[in-house]
Amino acid sequence: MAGFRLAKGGLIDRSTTLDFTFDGKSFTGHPGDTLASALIANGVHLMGRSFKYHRPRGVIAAGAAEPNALVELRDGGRKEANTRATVIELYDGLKARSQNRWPSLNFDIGAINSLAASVFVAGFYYKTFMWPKSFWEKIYEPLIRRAAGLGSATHEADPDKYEKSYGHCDLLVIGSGPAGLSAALTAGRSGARVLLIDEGSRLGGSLLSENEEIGGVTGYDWAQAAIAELASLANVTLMPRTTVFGAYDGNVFGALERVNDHVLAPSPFEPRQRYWKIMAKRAVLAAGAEERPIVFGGNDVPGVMLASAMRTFANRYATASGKSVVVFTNNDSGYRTARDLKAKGVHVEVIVDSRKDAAAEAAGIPVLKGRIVSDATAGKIVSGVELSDHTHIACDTVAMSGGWSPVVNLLCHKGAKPVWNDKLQAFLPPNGDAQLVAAGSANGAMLLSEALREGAEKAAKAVGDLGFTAKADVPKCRDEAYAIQPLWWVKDSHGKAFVDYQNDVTPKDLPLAAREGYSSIELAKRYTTAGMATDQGKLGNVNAIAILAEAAGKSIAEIGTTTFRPFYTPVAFAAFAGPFTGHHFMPTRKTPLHDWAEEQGAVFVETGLWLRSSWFPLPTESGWLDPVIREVKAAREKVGICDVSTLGKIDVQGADAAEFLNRLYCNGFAQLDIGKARYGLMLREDGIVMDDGTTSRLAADHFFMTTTTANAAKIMTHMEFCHQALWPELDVQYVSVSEQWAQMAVAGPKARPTLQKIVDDVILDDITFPYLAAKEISILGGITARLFRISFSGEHAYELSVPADYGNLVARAIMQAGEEFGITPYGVEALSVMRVEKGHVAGGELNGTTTADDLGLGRMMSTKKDYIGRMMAGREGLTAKGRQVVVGIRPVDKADRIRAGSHLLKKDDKPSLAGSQGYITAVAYSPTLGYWLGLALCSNGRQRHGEIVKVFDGIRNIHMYAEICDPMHYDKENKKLHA
Amino acid sequence: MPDTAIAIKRVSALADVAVQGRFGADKGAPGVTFSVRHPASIVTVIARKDKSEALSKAVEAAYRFPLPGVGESASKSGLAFHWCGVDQYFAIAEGKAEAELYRELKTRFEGLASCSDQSHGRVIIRVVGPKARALLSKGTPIDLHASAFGPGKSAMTQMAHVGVHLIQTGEDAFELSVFRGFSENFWEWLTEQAEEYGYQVL
Amino acid sequence: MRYSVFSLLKNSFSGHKNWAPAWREPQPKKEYDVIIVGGGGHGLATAYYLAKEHGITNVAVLEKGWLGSGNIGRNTTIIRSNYLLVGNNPFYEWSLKLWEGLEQDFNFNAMVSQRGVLNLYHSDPQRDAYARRGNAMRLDGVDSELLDREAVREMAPFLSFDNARFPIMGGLLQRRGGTVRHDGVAWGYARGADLRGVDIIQNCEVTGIRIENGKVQGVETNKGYIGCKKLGLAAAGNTGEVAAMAGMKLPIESHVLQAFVSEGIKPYLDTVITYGVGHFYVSQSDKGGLVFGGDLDGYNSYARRGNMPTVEHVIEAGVAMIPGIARIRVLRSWGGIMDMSMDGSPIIDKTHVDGLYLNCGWCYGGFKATPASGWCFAHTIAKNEAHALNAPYRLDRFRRGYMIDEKGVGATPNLH
Amino acid sequence: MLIKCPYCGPRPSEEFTILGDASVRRPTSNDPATMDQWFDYVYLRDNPKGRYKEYWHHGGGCRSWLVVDRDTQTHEIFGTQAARDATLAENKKGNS
Ligand SMILES: Cc1cc2nc3c(=O)[nH]c(=O)nc-3n(C[C@H](O)[C@H](O)[C@H](O)COP(=O)(O)OP(=O)(O)OC[C@H]3O[C@@H](n4cnc5c(N)ncnc54)[C@H](O)[C@@H]3O)c2cc1C
Ligand SMILES: NC(=O)c1ccc[n+]([C@@H]2O[C@H](COP(=O)([O-])OP(=O)(O)OC[C@H]3O[C@@H](n4cnc5c(N)ncnc54)[C@H](O)[C@@H]3O)[C@@H](O)[C@H]2O)c1
Ligand SMILES: Cc1cc2nc3c(=O)[nH]c(=O)nc-3n(C[C@H](O)[C@H](O)[C@H](O)COP(=O)(O)O)c2cc1C
Ligand SMILES: [Zn+2]
Repeated sequence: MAGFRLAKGGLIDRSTTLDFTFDGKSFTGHPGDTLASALIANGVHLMGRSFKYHRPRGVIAAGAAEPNALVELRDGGRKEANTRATVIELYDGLKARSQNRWPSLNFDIGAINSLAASVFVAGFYYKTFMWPKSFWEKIYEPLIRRAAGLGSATHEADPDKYEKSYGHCDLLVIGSGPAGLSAALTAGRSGARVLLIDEGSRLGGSLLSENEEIGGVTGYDWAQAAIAELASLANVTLMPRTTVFGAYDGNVFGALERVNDHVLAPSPFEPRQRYWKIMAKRAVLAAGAEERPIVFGGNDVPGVMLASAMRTFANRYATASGKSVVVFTNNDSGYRTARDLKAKGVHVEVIVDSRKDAAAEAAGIPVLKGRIVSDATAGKIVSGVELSDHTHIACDTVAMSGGWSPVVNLLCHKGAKPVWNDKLQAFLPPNGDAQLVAAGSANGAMLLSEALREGAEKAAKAVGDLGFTAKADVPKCRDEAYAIQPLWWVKDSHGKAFVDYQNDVTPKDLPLAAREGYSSIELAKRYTTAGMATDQGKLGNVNAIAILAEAAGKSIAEIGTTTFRPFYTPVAFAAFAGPFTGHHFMPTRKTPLHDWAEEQGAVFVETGLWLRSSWFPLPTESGWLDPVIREVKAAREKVGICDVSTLGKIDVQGADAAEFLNRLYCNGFAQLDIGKARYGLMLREDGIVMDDGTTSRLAADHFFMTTTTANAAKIMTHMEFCHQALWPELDVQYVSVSEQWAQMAVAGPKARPTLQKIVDDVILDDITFPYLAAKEISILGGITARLFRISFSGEHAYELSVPADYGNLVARAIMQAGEEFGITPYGVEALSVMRVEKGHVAGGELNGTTTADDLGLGRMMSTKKDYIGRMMAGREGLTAKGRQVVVGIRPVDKADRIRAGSHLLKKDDKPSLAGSQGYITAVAYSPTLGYWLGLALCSNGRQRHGEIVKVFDGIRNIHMYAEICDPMHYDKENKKLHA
Repeated sequence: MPDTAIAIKRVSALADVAVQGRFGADKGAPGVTFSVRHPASIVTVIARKDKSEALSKAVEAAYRFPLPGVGESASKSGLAFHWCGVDQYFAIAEGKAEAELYRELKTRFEGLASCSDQSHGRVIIRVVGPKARALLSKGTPIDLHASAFGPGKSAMTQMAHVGVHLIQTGEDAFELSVFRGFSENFWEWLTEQAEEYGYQVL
Repeated sequence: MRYSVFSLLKNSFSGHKNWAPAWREPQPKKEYDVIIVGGGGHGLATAYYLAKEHGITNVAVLEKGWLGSGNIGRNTTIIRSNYLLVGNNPFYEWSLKLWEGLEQDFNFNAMVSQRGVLNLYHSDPQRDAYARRGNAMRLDGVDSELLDREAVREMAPFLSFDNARFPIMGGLLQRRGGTVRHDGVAWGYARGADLRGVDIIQNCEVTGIRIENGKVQGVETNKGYIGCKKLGLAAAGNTGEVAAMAGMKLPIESHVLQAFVSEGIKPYLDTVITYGVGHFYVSQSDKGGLVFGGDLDGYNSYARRGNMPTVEHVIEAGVAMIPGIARIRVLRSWGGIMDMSMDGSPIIDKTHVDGLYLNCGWCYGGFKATPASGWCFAHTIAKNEAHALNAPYRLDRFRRGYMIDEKGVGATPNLH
Repeated sequence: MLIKCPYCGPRPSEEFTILGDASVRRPTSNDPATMDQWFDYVYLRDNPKGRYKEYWHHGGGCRSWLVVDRDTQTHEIFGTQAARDATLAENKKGNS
């Protein structure tokens, strides 16, 4: 069917033709069309099916509020479900499919649900599907789930890019209709920084859709001139195709810019959408008002539309929604539609006005006053209307207007409730937000002159507050009167009427909810699902409130609205994620030895944000165990080198540096000699161990602290807190130098001769460089370095820090120097094996619930000074006998492999969590000892060395016996350390 | 003494990453140009307790400009002090080896400030061009409009989940410094965001 | 009237005009044996079990808003019993057992759906931690499975296995975990309690607690004074305020947690999945929306709404976990106020005031606890002593140093 | 939410982390008799609905700890102060 495209007028470009398909069928349209207008122009009215009853549905609205005409758009990774046909701009090659129907949109089996409509009332599922019990998950729920949802989404990744950006302005103007343009002009002319945002593809708001006159020209021309002037002002930024979706604390707004949704695919280098965080000093909400449907029988049949939508389709999109129109209204604005359509040559049969004393101008169109449409009669499309006095009028389209609701959403996102106004029969914005005010019909100013004036005045006031001088200069215009008498629900209709279209909520559902006790609007919403669909009740909520009010015997004001929440219109996940997807989800941090490690064939592992070398397989090795065994052996027997640059490093200076450390660590640091390192333990204020590390004294007032990799940032923040908030009187300065220093451990019997070859002018013997020596030296002929004789591996070992830009080169130099000794790079796996062999505690034991004593470090807790955590550490529960403490663990049968995460049970106990004696925190295959061994936290463990326990690893179904032992599995006398 | 043949020189973390050339949209002049400022000498200078005024005087005596105020930079003859926290500054020098700058400041301000060499710890990226501001606004919440920021400003902020020291050096010219370990990732983000404008790496 | 398909059919013939209200709207009596403050899940469940298990029916539940307007009505509906510590595991497992028979018990379909809860792990230490947790569960006969990468891929092939910043290495699965229709729980308990004689009084805000000689006398409300012999506080996020009326300062802070739902789509994912390296968990509701959430906003709050940084943070993690989710649209976000305790575990206990009982500290995991919490609290109130299941949830455990800290982050409520 | 850092100016909350109640004071004595004060300091919170002073850390900026005066019900912020200044002022009060 053709002939719905008006011959002239409208904001479409007839010189260009765009091809598109809907459900596989080809159509054409023009630039300036939306998918909805192009479909209507092609005579397609049936665009979707409803949620529950699969009712055939067409377009109701012309913009963001559309609940019915939702389609699946695009293909592959770009497929989107539930796109509103009314807002998607037509582009060449557009492919859309209808959804929630089977086998086809025209013939949808699901429509038989309608037959059971008398059972499928609000909340029926809460009362049924309970017997037999097992049927719910096996049969009922899967059925319900398949029926639920609308469009189907893809599991493929999206090929498009997304961006984020921050915006700043003095005045944010949301909406570019007469109120918004007037606001932007006023503020823009004052010199204030203005951001004018509108979700439409073009600026102008209702002026694009209406026949109005401003300042002697058409509203459209006035808008064009205003936009041109705004575009010429350097202090004004215009953002069409952008929706402000949320208002947040501090006058921060979230907005979504649809940079490339109006094309088939974004051009290379451009994002599809951009997510904006806008910090506005002031904001004016000029979001307009939304027309309401009237609830009567068949008010959902394709061909029944909002009067204003029909006007928009005619005036803006040059599309007649039908050939013969009945207007049904309770206010003046229905007349506008009738007149505009008539002027466009569309036949308007009659205006049915529920008001007896209506006084609006009908331009010769017959008016039936005080009459009511009870039903739209229809097959799949309207064939006529029946009035409540049984008069039948033939028509193919019904334009309805139930009055207007200001779009107050953003004003209510911070919790304020809108206020009912009897005269306008609408909820108006709440007062009280000085930084965000409404203007124009968003503020209930339904006349054009008021919109222009309010826009200018509110903007002038807002920028005036900020110190700009603005003049509210308001053009003259002609007003259309707006008067309304409420009519919510035509009770004597025969057919099904709908309050919430998408969720198929009928006006009978609301009184039922009230009768059953769900009489607060919030309970009724949840029980009936009114307002919970993708349109969030933009059209239906006020009708629902009014119907519920009547059923509950309360006023509309008493019932009030449900809570307005972000998002004004739904926002794609990808837009919030922006560029931080895939491997860019979080930043990757590389150590200064990364290139060297890569050369050595390292396999990297994610440790927090860092990439660390976990092991260095030779080409001949497969798996991880072989290289790790080889690396451990090399470090134990010859010499190994390991990248430990990820340790947190903090330079601590100042007259009170020693005192500061003394308060942070539970052990003493005041007496540490210059040139010496000490192992330190920090507690949290609640007495639990927070972190450990080695800290060295480089000068009386200068320390070099290290932290664990995992806690580096946390410790820095903790120190800042302790200094700034607790002890600002201390003269101490500290700064993270983690990234300044590349740090490597060189360990093994041949560590000393290896390093000796690269250091300048130091003899690395036990006299100048004894165990725990820590000195600033130079290496390789002048590179500043710090050398520490400390050991995590238990071997005679050093840690060497060099400035990071030299890291790779120094590592290579050490490799060269150690070549003759068989130097081998080792990774964090080998490091971990050696620390487990030596019983050194790490992440698995420092797990946020262990005390110093649990870790076997109780004697480090000084009794001579105050330090963080001292008092709380003394509580009964933290010092109780029977706490789980660190022990060693090894399998009884040395061929067995124990695994971390296994629990320990008394040898003859049956499994029970209460009977768990503890669990294994870390394991390693010890090439040194030739079996798997580990550390565990075990109740009363220090008294139980030698006891055989049952290892419970039910989740992997592995069970064995193991022996509790000293955590120090290897070289108990620390001979190798001091060798 | 070393008996090794490896030539020791500073290697930037972005040495293999910041490849010269023109990238992204290729119409018209590039919206921004990037360059890595390396080798740079950077020292964190933190005034000791109650010594900020004395420190400022000492800086002025030595370099003939006072310490910058909160959120500002001050410089002369290739040495700049940038505010980067309470009583805390990045001293950045051109043409002076890193160890040299560190020793100089440490000796000069003995008892007045604590100095830590950061020359290797941070990577400085220069961003210049008409789109520099728009580009940086994709990362920093700081208002970079001329009425709020401008040449001579210095701020600590966060971009793309990474801490950034941001200074403006000219009308359309900025410098960003980030921790070395993040620099490669940050570079990837920054250049990708510049694709729509077209960018040149110098 | 019992709910069933028969009663539904019968009523459909009479135009659904004859349904009895699910609960009455009574005026408060002068005095009750027990008053429960808070008509959320825990308060209503407490009243239900007081009546059902202990025969105490002269009970009122006072709710300052509408029924279920608190966290019961705004959570992400995840239930599970995959806890680690001795104090928690038996309690949550008991709760799961109660969920499993709940709907038949209170004759209301709350859509308990044991679709499984899958926690992903991304590193060896995380796998070990999950092994420890899974083993803790198995020790008490609770179901748990440790899946490797391939097994996870089989269950959820759409997760980000390629090009991920943090590779998915496997997951801990509890098949008996799942989701429950949140509102249905409140309504089911309310109806069940009402049928047994409990007065549920909405729009009744408790503004004061009257205590004489160390014993509770009653409460001041906006509907006047109401006397009681025993008073149970189950005010969740508002506990600080209510407890202060009895002169108590608690180891609790109120924080806002946001949650989200997407537009409805056809079945997209089956199980509840939680990300191991970002704050994101998701399930699909029976209506088709993806219901998801993440971490707290972090600042103390009594406003039931949050801010954008958390929205971004959660959704970045979401797309990182499920790349295909990109074009699905997020429909609505909201917030609830969490009673975050100092060790992340709840408090169900008597107090220093005779007849005053405390139920709080649920952090953001108290929905799954609803049945057991009500059951244990009812026991504690009725018998004036804790049941073995809630004995570890003593109020004095902080002072004495017996914290139950699953996350190991200590006395920092916003980190639990 | 915007926090006005006394040094960096208004910045969005994503640059900050929050620790919590800034009205509590760390006791100075290690005498066992002061255990109640310690317990109070570490564990008990007024948790008010309304105006509240709390610690925020400008970790994404100048790294200052701030005391933010904020309403927990409206999220309105009345003022911010550097924690070091707040503590020094408090110490002075205590000493005089
Ligand atoms: C976004 C979000 C997601 C969550 N997700 C999960 C999840 O997936 N799984 C899970 O297990 N848990 C989850 N939770 C936590 C869970 O919802 C809560 O822990 C639990 O609901 C709290 O118990 P409740 O139901 O009794 O609380 P509420 O429903 O909050 O009940 C407390 C009631 O007390 C009332 N009240 C307060 N003060 C007074 C007064 N003075 N007088 C009268 N009445 C008063 C309140 O109005 C409220 O209705 C989530 C919470 C939120 C907010
Ligand atoms: N009787 C009637 O027909 C009737 C009723 C009410 C209003 N009106 C007329 O409508 C006009 C109203 O002017 P106005 O300026 O107040 O509103 P408007 O409707 O002209 O403009 C509002 C604009 O705000 C945009 N918008 C809404 N929410 C947005 C968001 N969250 N983000 C971005 N953009 C958003 C819309 O796209 C629209 O362009 C007046 O001329 C008035 O007379 C007529
Ligand atoms: C599990 C769950 C699913 C929800 N699904 C929807 C939904 O499909 N549509 C909708 O509008 N809101 C949905 N909501 C959100 C509610 O509308 C509401 O925002 C939430 O319960 C908090 O209440 P409030 O916004 O009235 O404060 C859902 C909430 C929950 C907890
Ligand atoms: Zn700051």
